[in-house]
Amino acid sequence: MKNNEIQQRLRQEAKTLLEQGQVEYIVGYETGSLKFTTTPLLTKNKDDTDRLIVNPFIVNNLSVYLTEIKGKVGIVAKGCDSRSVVSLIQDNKIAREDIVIMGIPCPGLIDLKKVELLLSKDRDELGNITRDEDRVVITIDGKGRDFPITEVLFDNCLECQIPTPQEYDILLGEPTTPISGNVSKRTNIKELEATPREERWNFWKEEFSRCIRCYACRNVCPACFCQRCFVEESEPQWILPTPKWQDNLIFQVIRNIHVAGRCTDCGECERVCPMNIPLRSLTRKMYEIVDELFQYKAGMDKNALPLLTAYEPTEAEDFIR
Amino acid sequence: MKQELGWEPKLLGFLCRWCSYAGADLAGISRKKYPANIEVIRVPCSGRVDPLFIIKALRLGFDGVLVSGCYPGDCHYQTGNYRARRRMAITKKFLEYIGIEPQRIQASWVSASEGGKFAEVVTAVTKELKEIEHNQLFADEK
Amino acid sequence: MTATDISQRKRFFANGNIYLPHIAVIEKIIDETPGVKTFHFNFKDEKLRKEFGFQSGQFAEYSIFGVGEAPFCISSSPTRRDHLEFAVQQVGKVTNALHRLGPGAEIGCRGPYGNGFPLDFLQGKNLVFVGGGIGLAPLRSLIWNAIDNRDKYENIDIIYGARSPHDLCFKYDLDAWDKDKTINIVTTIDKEDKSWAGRVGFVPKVVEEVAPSASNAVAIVCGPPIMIRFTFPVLAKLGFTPEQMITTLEKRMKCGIGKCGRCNIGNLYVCRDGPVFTYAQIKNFVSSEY
Amino acid sequence: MSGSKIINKKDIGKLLSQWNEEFVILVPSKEGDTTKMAKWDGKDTGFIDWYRNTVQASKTNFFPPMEEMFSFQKDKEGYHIGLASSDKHKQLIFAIRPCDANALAILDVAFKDGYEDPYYLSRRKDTLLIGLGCINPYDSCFCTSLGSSPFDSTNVDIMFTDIGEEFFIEEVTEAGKELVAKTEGLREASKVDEAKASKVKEASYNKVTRKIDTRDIDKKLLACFENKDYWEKVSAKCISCGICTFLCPTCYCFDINDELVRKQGTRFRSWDSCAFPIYTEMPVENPRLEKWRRVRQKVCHKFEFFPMNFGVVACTGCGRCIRLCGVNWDITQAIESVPAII
Repeated sequence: MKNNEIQQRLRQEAKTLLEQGQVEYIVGYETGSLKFTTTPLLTKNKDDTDRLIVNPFIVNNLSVYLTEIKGKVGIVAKGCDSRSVVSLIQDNKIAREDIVIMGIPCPGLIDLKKVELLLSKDRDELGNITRDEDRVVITIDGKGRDFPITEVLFDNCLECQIPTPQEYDILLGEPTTPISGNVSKRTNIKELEATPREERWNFWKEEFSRCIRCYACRNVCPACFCQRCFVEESEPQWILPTPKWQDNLIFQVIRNIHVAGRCTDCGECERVCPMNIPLRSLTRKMYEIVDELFQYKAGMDKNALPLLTAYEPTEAEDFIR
Repeated sequence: MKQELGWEPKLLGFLCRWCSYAGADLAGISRKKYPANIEVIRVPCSGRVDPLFIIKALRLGFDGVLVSGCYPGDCHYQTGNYRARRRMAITKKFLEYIGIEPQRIQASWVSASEGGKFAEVVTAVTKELKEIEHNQLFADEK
Repeated sequence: MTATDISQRKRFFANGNIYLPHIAVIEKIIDETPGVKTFHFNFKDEKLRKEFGFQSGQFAEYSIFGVGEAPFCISSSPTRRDHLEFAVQQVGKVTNALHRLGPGAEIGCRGPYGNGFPLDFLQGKNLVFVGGGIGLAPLRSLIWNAIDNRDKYENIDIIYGARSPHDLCFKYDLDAWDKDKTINIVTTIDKEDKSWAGRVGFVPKVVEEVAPSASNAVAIVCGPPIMIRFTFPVLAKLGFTPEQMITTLEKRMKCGIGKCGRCNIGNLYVCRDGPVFTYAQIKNFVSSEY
Repeated sequence: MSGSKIINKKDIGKLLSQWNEEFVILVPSKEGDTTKMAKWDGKDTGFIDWYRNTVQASKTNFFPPMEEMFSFQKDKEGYHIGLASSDKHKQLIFAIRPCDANALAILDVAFKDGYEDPYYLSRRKDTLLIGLGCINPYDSCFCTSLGSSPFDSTNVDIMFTDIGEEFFIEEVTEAGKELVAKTEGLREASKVDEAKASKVKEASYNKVTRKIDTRDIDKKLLACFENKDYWEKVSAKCISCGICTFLCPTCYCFDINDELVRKQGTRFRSWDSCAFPIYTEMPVENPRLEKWRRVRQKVCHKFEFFPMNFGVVACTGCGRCIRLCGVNWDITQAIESVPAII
């Protein structure tokens, strides 16, 4: 199904949900205020459903809003987002019956930063970006340039193994398959692992020297649902609010450990970072560790216990004396 | 970096009050010899240990952290040590990935009756820590 | 309220830098209630000790080095200059650290900040003080100030309440004012208590019962936000105009000088334009932001 | 216009080297995938090609994300306080955009008002601002709605205009005039150059298409202060992070914290944001616990409270908050949707 067909169906479904009182809110995407961008649409008004859109730029993981909205919600969810929703259900943050998931099989989203790098142009200097299956055509000054779609998709989309929502009430479109045979561009886990320990540490030290502690990574993350984050504790004060690299690094490392088994590799933290810190090189690594040690992927089964509360009597404990 | 002579690593132990803490006590009472490098914080359960405690200890300059709890199946709260085990497993791997020496993150099961084992663990961990550098991870106040 | 001339206070800056605290020494600590202590202190620097001036209602920023800084009003009266006082309720990081200190401990202190009570405006008027809990601290500075200049003011009424008899602060003051025949004082507690023979009831309710006259009067209100919010309508009912109601507000503060941003109510900064406000100044924002 | 000068773009390196003898020069610089005004390395002038505006506004140069306020130690005699020595030097920011220069003027007001802020002002002192007009504003820019323009030279000392192969140079302040007078390698601008420059300016003015109506905005905001429905709607998608405020060139809220490392104490100040619930949290209650109250504070501070106090809107239309927001929260949409006064 084409995006516009999916979009049409989404608008109808969302309108019906509101009209029939099955949900109080619809959370989806609408056209953003800048070229190509989309923006979350949170509404109670059925007329607003005509603004809902589906396109290759629907980046936000909307499940981040679920814990703050009171009432039943109809939410638009891509593969990774649906798993975040499930993860929230696993953690008893939301109830399954309060959520209507309108799932979108996701063929991967276009990373505007990659587009900008590829063409040495800013987003607002481009004419059009049109995806056609595994190609993308980008026009500048009326001239179109053709690239493999893998050049411009987000790293996490390139590595995504579960593009179709796992949990849904309505699936908009046919299930889709992972994109194959691609390497991520920015996430450099293998490379980092191959470097000596001290260099790895220095790499992160440098990266986190830039952090301004805006907490966008945390606030955009559906897995970071704590009422009060440890960074805001004052007694004891674990880390200073002052953005010293040490404290910035501790913040991010602990955030990663705290969301282990909840992180669905949606990539939002890295996308929103205004200082362009390669956060996915941390989150993805944790995702892999969790999978390797416990064969666990976040948000695959709403009835499963959360990773860090579950256990097997015998589990790898070679590191324990 | 060359270690200065007579350098002794500082180890912070988070010991479960139901087992390892008693084990440490027993080691003391029965005069088992083990290095005096460990400072101990008694915790209600190894499951109480947030990885944040570990990295905070490193931030404060401890050279290593030891989390010690009850053997699997023996947790006073049934599952605390299982949870600790999962958490320690991912923490250890993750901290190693970002560039912290694996020797700094240590875990053990020590029961209340294992004074001898506690002494052995502390001896072994201290030895391992001596083989790596003094913790300078967070020292750069740039 | 007219803004006070800041330039006059410049001489109290440490090294000309407004953010640098002076070192002060705690001389005496009084346990007011289980969670409240009053600290008597003096500056370490002899010269500053003599020169330091402030007005009732002003506050200072106190540092526990290594823990942080917090603002408290100067609860002693400028008419009694043997030492300075501030009262602290134990509620967070800095206040907990303060409560752990003993006499002789060194703290940092910078100030005074804020506008203070408008003494010129208050002169010749009937003063109605309405206080709750530790909210008596700034009022007591003004009360002692008025007592020490008794001929400048007409009637003095004090209505003071706390949750329980144990939570009444400055009991030594309450006793002294009770004995002072030129002052009317009513103390109340929120709920009945075996050890309490006096009046019972929330402060706003007691204000309504006592019904101080609004004629040539100014009401000065300080207490928990909820008490302030409920007292203003009562005073209005008694005929007090917004200009006749004064309060001193508390907000989260860091810098104390109107820069760091957080303590505003509308366009007014509690630290810089306050902490003393007339109700007229803040009524547009008061229901929503305070 | 008399006194205007011309320099060829390829001579910018020479020009900066010349100025470098007297000033520390800050230019648009890339730092690990982000950009800010940073010390010129003495060679690279590549920014002329890539620079539209920096991610971090030049407020960072005067009001950094964190700074040491003073240090303290304790000995037998008690506590001692030490001020970090500030290296006093003349500095020059090259190619600052008009919006960011205007923002500094706004920060000047805030940091000078009442008690002077010694940290900001000492950095700000002895700083020359060399403006570079925008020929390619972003689609998020809206400076023309705030009484400014891509070539607004109000708050710079010297203004540069890109006229193709060359820069057209205008002296604005006395200090700017002095500097131009002693600078070698500039040629007098001709009538043709002047015409070129005005054409460029007009064209860029028209490239700023995002508009807001700021007439009576303070009154409108005052009227809708208690309009919870409006604010809840406007704030719905905000995630309460600090991107917009931290990267805003005019936001100046800060936090103060102590650190004690091995008996060496330091008091730091660091950026803080009205978007954070903890910002106003008090032990008993929090006046801005709800998100809509925090968003309201942000909008009202810029468009109502700051103008009430200082007669100027605390927004220069640089568009960073729109460009960098993770959920595309757009202040221009918020301002445009403030209900009219009935």
